Amino acid sequence: MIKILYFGRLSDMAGRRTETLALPQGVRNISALRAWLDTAHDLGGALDDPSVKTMVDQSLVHNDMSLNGNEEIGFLPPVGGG
Amino acid sequence: MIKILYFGRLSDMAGRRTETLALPQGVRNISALRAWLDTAHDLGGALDDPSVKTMVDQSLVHNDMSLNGNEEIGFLPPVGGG
Amino acid sequence: MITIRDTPFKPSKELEAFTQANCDAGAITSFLGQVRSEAGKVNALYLEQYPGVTETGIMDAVAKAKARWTLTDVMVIHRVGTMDVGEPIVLVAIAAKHRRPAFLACDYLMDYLKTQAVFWKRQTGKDGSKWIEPRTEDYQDKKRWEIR
Amino acid sequence: MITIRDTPFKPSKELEAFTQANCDAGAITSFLGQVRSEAGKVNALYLEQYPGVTETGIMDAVAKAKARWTLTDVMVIHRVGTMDVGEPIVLVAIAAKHRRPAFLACDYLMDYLKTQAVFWKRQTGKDGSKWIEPRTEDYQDKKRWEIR
Repeated sequence: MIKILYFGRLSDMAGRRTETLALPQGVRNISALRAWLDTAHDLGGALDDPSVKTMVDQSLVHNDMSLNGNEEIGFLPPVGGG
Repeated sequence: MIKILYFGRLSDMAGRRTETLALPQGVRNISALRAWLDTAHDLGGALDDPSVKTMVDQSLVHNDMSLNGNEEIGFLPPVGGG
Repeated sequence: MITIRDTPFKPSKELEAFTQANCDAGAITSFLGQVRSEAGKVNALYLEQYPGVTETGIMDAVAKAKARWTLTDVMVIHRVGTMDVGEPIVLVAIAAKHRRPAFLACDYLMDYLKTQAVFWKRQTGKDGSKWIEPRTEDYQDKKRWEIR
Repeated sequence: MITIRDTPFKPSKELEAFTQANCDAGAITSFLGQVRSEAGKVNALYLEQYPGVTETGIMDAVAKAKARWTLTDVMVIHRVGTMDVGEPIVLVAIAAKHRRPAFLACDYLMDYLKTQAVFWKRQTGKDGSKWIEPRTEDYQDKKRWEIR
């Protein structure tokens, strides 16, 4: 199963902070998963915004990447604490 | 009466931190007082060292200055706290 | 020591323990960030972390600071969850032999925490709730540390 | 608030009061200087002031910092007299809306205190007693603030 984590404003948009799903049919990589989630939750392209970073198993991925269906995927809008 | 204050290493050299005296005969200004005190306490010119600052009534004096015999005179080696 | 916690902490207590553990350090700098009311406009601040990722990132920044300056000890305490106005958000303390590295490392870590640490902030006030992202100045401050 | 005192103080207690008085400040920086043992070479530090002159000088430096940066509050506590190893010598705390002025003002005041404040320091250790004057680095640090 794939575990998806939405952070910051993305959790408001997706209406959830986390979800677990099987890799949807025909979805084999990050870019396809982003597109699939965007449609499923009506995100208006928010996951493809250049300010949103993607982590696979807690590591940043900058390019596309194939998925085996057992990853933890995090979508991170601009960060900042303090 | 003149009140003299020796700070830092100058108090060790003069053997005192403070002294009160009448203006010695013939001494009418700071430079003459410095010379007089240097001889009196055997300071080897320490009060004339360029690193030593002189305060008259708690204000720095950079040049010579005449005295009326009722001042507070401080001799300050290089300062620094913290 | 790096702590990310979802309950309030008392900066004076934490600093006292840090100071006692580093009583021979000579110089101790600290930064405390508190929730500002913005003239009554803010009621609360909510901070979210990515558990694991956030802490690893801070550990990394602390290691970089220790590589760059000679430091005796570093403490970072960061709140997550909901905080009221006036509550501490972050406390960074640096112990070093001299004051220059202690100031620089504290400043550096705060710039990291403001712009790169993996936190998201939501501010709640009389105008409702909104996510807030770093200010342009924060990114400029961070750039000062880049080695050219 | 500027305090010159000849008895020990507890930095955590002073910082707590300062923080409480400035709970809406957003950013609070602090610097604490403690007597270092220098690997057992130092037993005690003695600090002398010029009563009146020393305090006026610090007040002046605080006024300059307030003119230069937007600060909410400033606290300076400086010990005089004899201090043992590990005892606090100086505590400077700055409260401001944002962190940059808070860091800069704290740094600036420490440079003033190290090189220009009217104090004299005598260190006592196993090699006897000697007056110590600012290091070359201290004067260089101070120069950073001169407006060219």
